[in-house]
Amino acid sequence: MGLEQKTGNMGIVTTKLEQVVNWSRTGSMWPILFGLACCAIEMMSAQAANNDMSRFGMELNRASPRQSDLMFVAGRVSRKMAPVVRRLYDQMPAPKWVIAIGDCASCGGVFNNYAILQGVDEIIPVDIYIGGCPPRPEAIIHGVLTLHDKVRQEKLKDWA
Amino acid sequence: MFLSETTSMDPLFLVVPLVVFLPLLGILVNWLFGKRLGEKAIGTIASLAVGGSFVVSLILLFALRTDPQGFSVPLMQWFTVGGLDISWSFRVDTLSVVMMLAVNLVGTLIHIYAIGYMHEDAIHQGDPTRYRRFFIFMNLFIIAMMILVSADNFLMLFVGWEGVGLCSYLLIGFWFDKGEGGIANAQAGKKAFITTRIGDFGLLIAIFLIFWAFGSLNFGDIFPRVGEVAANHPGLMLAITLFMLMGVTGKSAQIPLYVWLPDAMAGPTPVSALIHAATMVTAGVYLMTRSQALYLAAPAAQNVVMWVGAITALFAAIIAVAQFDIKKVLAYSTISQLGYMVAAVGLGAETAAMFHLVTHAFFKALLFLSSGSIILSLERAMEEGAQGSGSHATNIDPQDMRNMGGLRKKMPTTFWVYLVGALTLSGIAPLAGFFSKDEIIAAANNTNGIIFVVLVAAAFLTAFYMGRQILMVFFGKARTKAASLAKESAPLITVPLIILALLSIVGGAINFPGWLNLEHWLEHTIKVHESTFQLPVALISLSIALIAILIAWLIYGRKPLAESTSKDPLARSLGGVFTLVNQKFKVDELYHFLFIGPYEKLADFFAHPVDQGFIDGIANGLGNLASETGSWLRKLQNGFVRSYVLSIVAGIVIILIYLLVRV
Amino acid sequence: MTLIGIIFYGFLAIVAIVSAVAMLLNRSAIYSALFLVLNFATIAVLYLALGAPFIAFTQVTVYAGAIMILFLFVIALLGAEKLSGHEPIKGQRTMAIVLGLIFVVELVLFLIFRNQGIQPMLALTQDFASPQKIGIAMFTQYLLPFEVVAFILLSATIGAIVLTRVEKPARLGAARGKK
Amino acid sequence: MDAALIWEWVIKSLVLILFLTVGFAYVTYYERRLLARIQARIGPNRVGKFGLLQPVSDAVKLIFKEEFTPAGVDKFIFVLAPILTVIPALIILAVIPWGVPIRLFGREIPLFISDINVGVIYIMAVTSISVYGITLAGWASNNKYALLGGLRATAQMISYELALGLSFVGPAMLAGSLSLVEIVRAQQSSVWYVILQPVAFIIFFFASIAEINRAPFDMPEAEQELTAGYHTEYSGMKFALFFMAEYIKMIAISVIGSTLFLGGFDGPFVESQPWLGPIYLLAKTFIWLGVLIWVRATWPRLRYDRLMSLGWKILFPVALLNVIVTAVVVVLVN
Amino acid sequence: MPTSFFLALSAIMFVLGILGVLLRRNALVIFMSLELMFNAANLAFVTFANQYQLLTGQIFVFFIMAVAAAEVAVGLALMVAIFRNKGSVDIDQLNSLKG
Amino acid sequence: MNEYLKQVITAMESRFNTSLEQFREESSLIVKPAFIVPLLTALRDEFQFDMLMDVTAVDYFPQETPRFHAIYQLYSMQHNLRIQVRALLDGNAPSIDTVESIYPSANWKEREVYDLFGILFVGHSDLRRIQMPEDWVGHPLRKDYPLGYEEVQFTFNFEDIMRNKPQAKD
Amino acid sequence: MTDIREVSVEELRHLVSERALTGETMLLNMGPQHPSTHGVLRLLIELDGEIVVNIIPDIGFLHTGIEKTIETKTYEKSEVMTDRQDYLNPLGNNLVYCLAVEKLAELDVPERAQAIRVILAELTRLNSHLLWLGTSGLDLAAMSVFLYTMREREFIQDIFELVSGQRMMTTYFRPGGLWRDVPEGFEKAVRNFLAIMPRRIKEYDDILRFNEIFVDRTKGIGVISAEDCLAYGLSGPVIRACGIPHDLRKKQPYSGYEQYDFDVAVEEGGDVYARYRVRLKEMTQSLRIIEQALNRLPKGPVRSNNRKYVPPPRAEIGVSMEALIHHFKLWTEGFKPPVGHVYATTESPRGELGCYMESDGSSKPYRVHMVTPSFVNLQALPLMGRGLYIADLVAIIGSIDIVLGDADR
Repeated sequence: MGLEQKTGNMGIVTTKLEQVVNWSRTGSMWPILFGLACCAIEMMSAQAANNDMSRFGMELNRASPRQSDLMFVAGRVSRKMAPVVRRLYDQMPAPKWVIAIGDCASCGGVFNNYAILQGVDEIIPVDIYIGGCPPRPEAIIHGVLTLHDKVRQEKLKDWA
Repeated sequence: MFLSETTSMDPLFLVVPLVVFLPLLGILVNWLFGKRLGEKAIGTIASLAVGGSFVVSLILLFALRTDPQGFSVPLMQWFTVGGLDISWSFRVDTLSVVMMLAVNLVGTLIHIYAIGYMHEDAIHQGDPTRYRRFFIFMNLFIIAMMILVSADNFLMLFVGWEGVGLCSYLLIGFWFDKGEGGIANAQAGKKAFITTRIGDFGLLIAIFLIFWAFGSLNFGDIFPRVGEVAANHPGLMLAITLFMLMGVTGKSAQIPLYVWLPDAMAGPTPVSALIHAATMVTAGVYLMTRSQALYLAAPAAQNVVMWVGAITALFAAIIAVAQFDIKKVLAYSTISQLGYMVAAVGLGAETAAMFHLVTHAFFKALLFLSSGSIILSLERAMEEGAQGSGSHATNIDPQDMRNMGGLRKKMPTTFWVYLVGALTLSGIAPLAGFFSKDEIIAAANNTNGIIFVVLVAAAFLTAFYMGRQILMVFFGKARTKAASLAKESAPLITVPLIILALLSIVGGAINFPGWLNLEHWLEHTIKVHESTFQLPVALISLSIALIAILIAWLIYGRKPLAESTSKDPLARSLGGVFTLVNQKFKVDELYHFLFIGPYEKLADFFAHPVDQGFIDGIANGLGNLASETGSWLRKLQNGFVRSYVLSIVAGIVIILIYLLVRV
Repeated sequence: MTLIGIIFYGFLAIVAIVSAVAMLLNRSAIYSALFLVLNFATIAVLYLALGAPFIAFTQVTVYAGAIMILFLFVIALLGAEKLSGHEPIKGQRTMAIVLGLIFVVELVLFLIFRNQGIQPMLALTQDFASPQKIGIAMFTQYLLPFEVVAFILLSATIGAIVLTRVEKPARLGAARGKK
Repeated sequence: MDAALIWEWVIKSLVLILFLTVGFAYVTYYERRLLARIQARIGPNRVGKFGLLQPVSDAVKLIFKEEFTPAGVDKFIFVLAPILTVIPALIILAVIPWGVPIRLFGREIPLFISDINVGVIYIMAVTSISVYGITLAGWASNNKYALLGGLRATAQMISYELALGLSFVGPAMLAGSLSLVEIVRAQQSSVWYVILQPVAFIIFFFASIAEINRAPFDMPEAEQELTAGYHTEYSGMKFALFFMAEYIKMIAISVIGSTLFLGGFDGPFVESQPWLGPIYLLAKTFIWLGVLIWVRATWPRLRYDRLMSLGWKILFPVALLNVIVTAVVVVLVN
Repeated sequence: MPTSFFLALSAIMFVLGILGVLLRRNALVIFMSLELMFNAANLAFVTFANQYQLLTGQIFVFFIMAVAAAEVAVGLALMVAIFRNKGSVDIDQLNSLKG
Repeated sequence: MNEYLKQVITAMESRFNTSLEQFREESSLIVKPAFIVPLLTALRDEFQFDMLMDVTAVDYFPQETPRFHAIYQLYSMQHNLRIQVRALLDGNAPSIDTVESIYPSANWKEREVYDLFGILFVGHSDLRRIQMPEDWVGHPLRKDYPLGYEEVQFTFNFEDIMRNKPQAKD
Repeated sequence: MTDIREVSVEELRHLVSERALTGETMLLNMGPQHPSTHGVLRLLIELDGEIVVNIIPDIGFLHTGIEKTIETKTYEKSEVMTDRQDYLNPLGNNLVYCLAVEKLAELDVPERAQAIRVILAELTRLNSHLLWLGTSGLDLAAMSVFLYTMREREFIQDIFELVSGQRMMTTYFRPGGLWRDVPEGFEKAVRNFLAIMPRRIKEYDDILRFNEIFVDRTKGIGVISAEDCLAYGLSGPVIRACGIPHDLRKKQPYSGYEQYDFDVAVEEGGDVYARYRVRLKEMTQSLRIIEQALNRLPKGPVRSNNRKYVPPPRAEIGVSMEALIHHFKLWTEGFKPPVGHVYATTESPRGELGCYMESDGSSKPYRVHMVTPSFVNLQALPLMGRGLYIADLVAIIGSIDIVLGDADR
């Protein structure tokens, strides 16, 4: 049952609410403290002094998935790790977003073999893919900003 | 003359409780923190505690110069039972301060000595952890002794009396797991304890009698009233003094209860010096001096005292001649000298007794400590030798004089101080012993010819056995390997010896005939007969001493013992007599036959038929009854806590009902 | 005492009794503990009303802040064990309830028949039970009990430490030796 | 008791709670900006002018986040715990004086909610019950990390409460009263107690950090060991309440510290210009908070056993000693 | 408001505490019931302190609290030790007192 | 070649009947699997080869028999020398004694070889898979195990692959 | 929260102590997603209260199948795989791979290429140590250090980008030399870095070494003895922290390390603090090596002239037919080294990094096996951590500086 049905068609009010909520979500997107491989290093770089993702209110890396909104899948996902990633994703409360950082997380990258998932989208839905092996911090920030754009488009009725 | 309850007391007197509390503080510090402090610190603290006591005694001395009649300083009420009102108060008068000074001075020096001595002794005996315990006991002894001498009533005195006995027991058995067969030391302690208890029993009866007669135990109440009480009950006074004498024979090792003292040498040497030569054993003399008033009222008792002392002096001196153990010689010498003092009290020359007590404390402590230094160096040498040769061939008795010889060169300091001590003891002018002993002999000369002869004979033997000892130990050549390896002791040990030697030399000054003043000093507390210096007597005793030394040299000096196993030259000439003397006239065996054997039989009778048969029967019957009842009641105990609680609640409910309907 | 006051205190009393009963009946030990905390809190408020602010806050600090937290700690440590409702002792329940009832009746009878001295509650001055007064009373009149309590606390502390100490193997060496 | 007095209380309480809730939000902002500065970063600056709307954004996001109650938790206690954590934090400041009394509408209005003669004990009581929330959260979560965090929190807070309480005793003895109003007044007439009671001040500083679980004493939520400690399983608003409690406690402890040791609202001209009082106290609080953040940026976390031994073997005995010495000095001086 | 009101409350709480001890088998809850009884007694003390205008009652409450704290410290330590041995806090399993 | 190494090799040759293989100044001792434990014990205790740097294997399927070589890389801290030991293992159920008791470091190394090659180490204390999930079938580094790659996406087969690719559901 | 499969105690009966079976001790699962396991390590920890009784590491969550994949690619193409193995030491991995190929094919490498290799390898070491310093500070909750070191890392990454166009996975070293010569400005950038770095290193040391809590948390923690180091085959800073001066750059020099003057960092104690000191000293030594190499940087070619193995310069292709043929052969078929097997080793920031390479004469390696220090060092973790507190465990994991990509491959 959607919120809209509860509130009825309030037109301008819901739109405003929608905007405010979406704005708040872009403004405080807390990532889960989770890195896999090479790309995790560049993810750290993106959060560190020179690039400083905290400007977007993103420095509160939560160690517990229960408190995070965003999952960076930074690096290759092996078949042994895949269930863990899925479980972490499941533990995150909605609304939640996933960014696949780097080629490996997006499509398997150079590792086309028995051990590596050919893209993390095999197990969890991905909102943004960032290319590069690994992508530069700037690219990661760009990915985040793109996600912000996407979030701003979300509609009240999609919230469930 | 006696206690004056005036309020114009010099405030300096108020420090007197410190003589007890400083050592107590030492004990507390060592007891609580000793484990962390290390040996040096423990010894220093203990010595400082006693030294502090000494300083306090000096302050009291100073205070007494202005108020010589003395005061009683009450500390607290102890207990009141019916008419008996005992307070815990300290008596500061000339007599007690003299004792305090002597005890604390000698005590301090011995404590310092013990820092070094016990370090080595503890290592030698293989249990360094007892180091701390030793000093705690020593301080405890000082406390007890201070209570004894500063007591203001007989009960407090008795507490101190028993306290020193306890410390003596503890310290004799200090190495309770060592000695012959692992129990000899413990046996010695037990012997000392039990023997003196017999004497204490007498003292206790004396105290009861005093209370009965005077209705008080305070010195201040008793002594002024001696005259009137003695007039009413002449026999009673005799009984009191004789029972008191019994206590004295125990504590001061007089015939017939002297037997414990030689065995008490099982304790570490500082203990022998402090307790069994200088201080505790003189408590009897002090007690009699303190109770002079009582003895003056019972001349017969005084006579007995005189004879006991004189015979002890001679008897012990004879035994000392035939001993080989260096400390045993000194022990018998101590008994003998104590005999002098007791005899002096019996002769009515209490000041002479006190004088000899003080000088004796100096030189006998000196002799014991020096012998300790010798024993230690022999032990050390034995250990070195054992390491060198890797065998136990060098395992000899380090106290046996036959195993020594030629130590003069090896241990020069010890030799010189020992010589001083020996000469003092022998009564060679102008050393301290000469004056004090001479005063006693002079008193005997004035009173009783036989006593005079006996005491002179004892003096002769004294000089002889001391000469024998010096010659056997220090002259000739080393008779064992250990003796040849012996080395001088550390300064921590020798410095107190030197100080004591100096005191032995100049100690006579405190009652130099016609010049000073111990007599005048004590006059404030006790009745004093003016003593006179009798030149002939002095000459006689001096020449006798010199002759004795000469004879000793003839026998032992010209041809020193060749081997440690060779026979004593005296034994060669005297044969069986020597052996008998060497075995102390078999007094111990006699006592065993007379008292201990029958006692054991009696005990056996009570143990088996009486206790096991009759008394146990009653007890077992009661037990069975209880167990029957219990096994029946047991059914209530189902083990569930909550059901017990239920019973309790039921009880409460019932009580409440009772309370409700009671009105 | 105004009507509001009576209602207020009546309400508090009911809360106290209900929470006590709830503590009694709850299966889960942790809930029991929480209800007991509630009970203590209401009692603390009653203390305030009775003119004992110092005792009231001490009640919160000591009972709620220390004692009950210890209970919670132990429950969390041991796991909240739920025991079966089975009663192993015969007649325990009946007897307990009967005795409890008699007890209540007795106490009520006491209040009714033997309450000669009991009067309405007194209004108290602000500094009847000020910390100063309590302190002075405690350190003069009741010094000995105070010392005794201090000693009891000390021995209890030592006892608790001794009881809970587990003999641990020497840390690194033993652990390594095992595997 | 007149109606105006009740209204006065209600209004003062509301103002205080409003201050705390808004203050808490901006303390988070303050912390993030200051931390970033210390770490050569910039900190949140995109949400609103200078990032000033960052707290609003966080709050709105958390409100609209899914409320998640994991399986296996004890539902009632799981919900109760965050509430129990926040309430003590909100009521603890009721006994703090914010300034000299002011005259308004013809009434003399004192700037505190209540001046009870056992104010310090009140603070102790409230801090001691604030541990419930954390313990219960750890227990109810049905998660080993949370349980460990909860147990750690309990042990830690009980241990440090002793030192904290003892550090109150020094100022109370100097002032001769347990009332905070009296303590501030006493400081006005002498000097600030940070000078007279430096030891108590230092003990208070450390014990209070431990009491509110801030770095370097943030054992119960030690990220590196216990992921998120006692609130591992919490999300959305319930988590926000824990977050809130932590920061409100930070404010509370800073205000209490400033009152006890830094003279409270005391400052130049405060007698003639009453409005300066609250401003002085706020300024002191602000500086105190800055120091707390600075400490977090600089110090590694203590190990758990070291934390306990610091509390029991150093702070507690030193605090006791301080109390004894203060008592002796007070007696001697009087 | 009569003082007997508080006394009645105290009495009821005391009886509830007794019932807790008698009925519950969980040692921890029994322990809590004991605390409840302590509190009932405390309440009576404070009431009487009010009644007679004497501080003695309050001071005794103080002492009771201290002793209760000591009792809890030892009791809970015992509980932990028992739990280590028996693996349970059921008081009825501790019946080795059975005669 | 190093004199000391020469000594070692001759000693081993005489005692364990090893043969020597040399390539690019590296020496490999080839040994029967039965001798591996005594050989390594001797190398460690008598010749100070105190570190086992690596245990690995090579699969010569299908060209050669025996199919597997188990390879041990040893290093001597004292002499700063390396030596390689190769044990030849039979094809179908390759197994060799564990050297865990000689070199504790062999524990994980052997687990890895077991995991990826399927060589059993007899007497190993904890022979579980280490790299692959526990329920994995097959031993990836064997030559007869496929690489398991997926086809690479290009424009022409993009649709095809996307259709077959598993897609996550929220 | 991330226990995938509930581990039954029965299953681990042979690994945990008796007390875990009775429930007296607690089994705690840490990872694979956990802030302090540095990636995807999973530890099963047996806890007695807060004290660690036993640790059972579980790795393989980043198993990438690199060795298998290499077997299907030519020698040149396989090198890409090695970068991504130890992703904090990509150039070091390249180096050991190239050394193995060069040994196998007996290729010679020009002087200039060797010097540049040394410079870049040491920069990689600094890069790796910087990240280690930051994250192990973070493990102890000293969060500021992390941000400072990440700031300095950017300088190094800029240099990598300058020479290869990539910030991390450069694949810059090639068999027989380098991909290409360094561009202009390389020397200036490195010198610039050399100028600021010593001060910064001192700064880190000041922040941590004079911090009571840091020293308290590290001294005497995670001690391992020298004997255990040998028995477990440990290497790198871990063994050097036990007082054993084992550094392959000195003992078995490669790439001309014997020409440079530097000290092997050694510390006594074998605890976390000693490892910290060793790495910090090593950073200073790396700066020394870089400076020397930069000062003597010879002119000349950066690739071997052996056309059988090394592609000719692009300019030559236009003028020489032979060059064109070589180029074509190399890029289509690859080179074919002789049959045989070699084992090459280097000193990576974590320890001995070896490469076992076997050729069957074809253009693809028959078998490549990387001997990786993280795998070896991680094995000693239970040894170091038993009997300590769980918080110490975090510090220990940080101090052995594992990279899971290196351990799992």
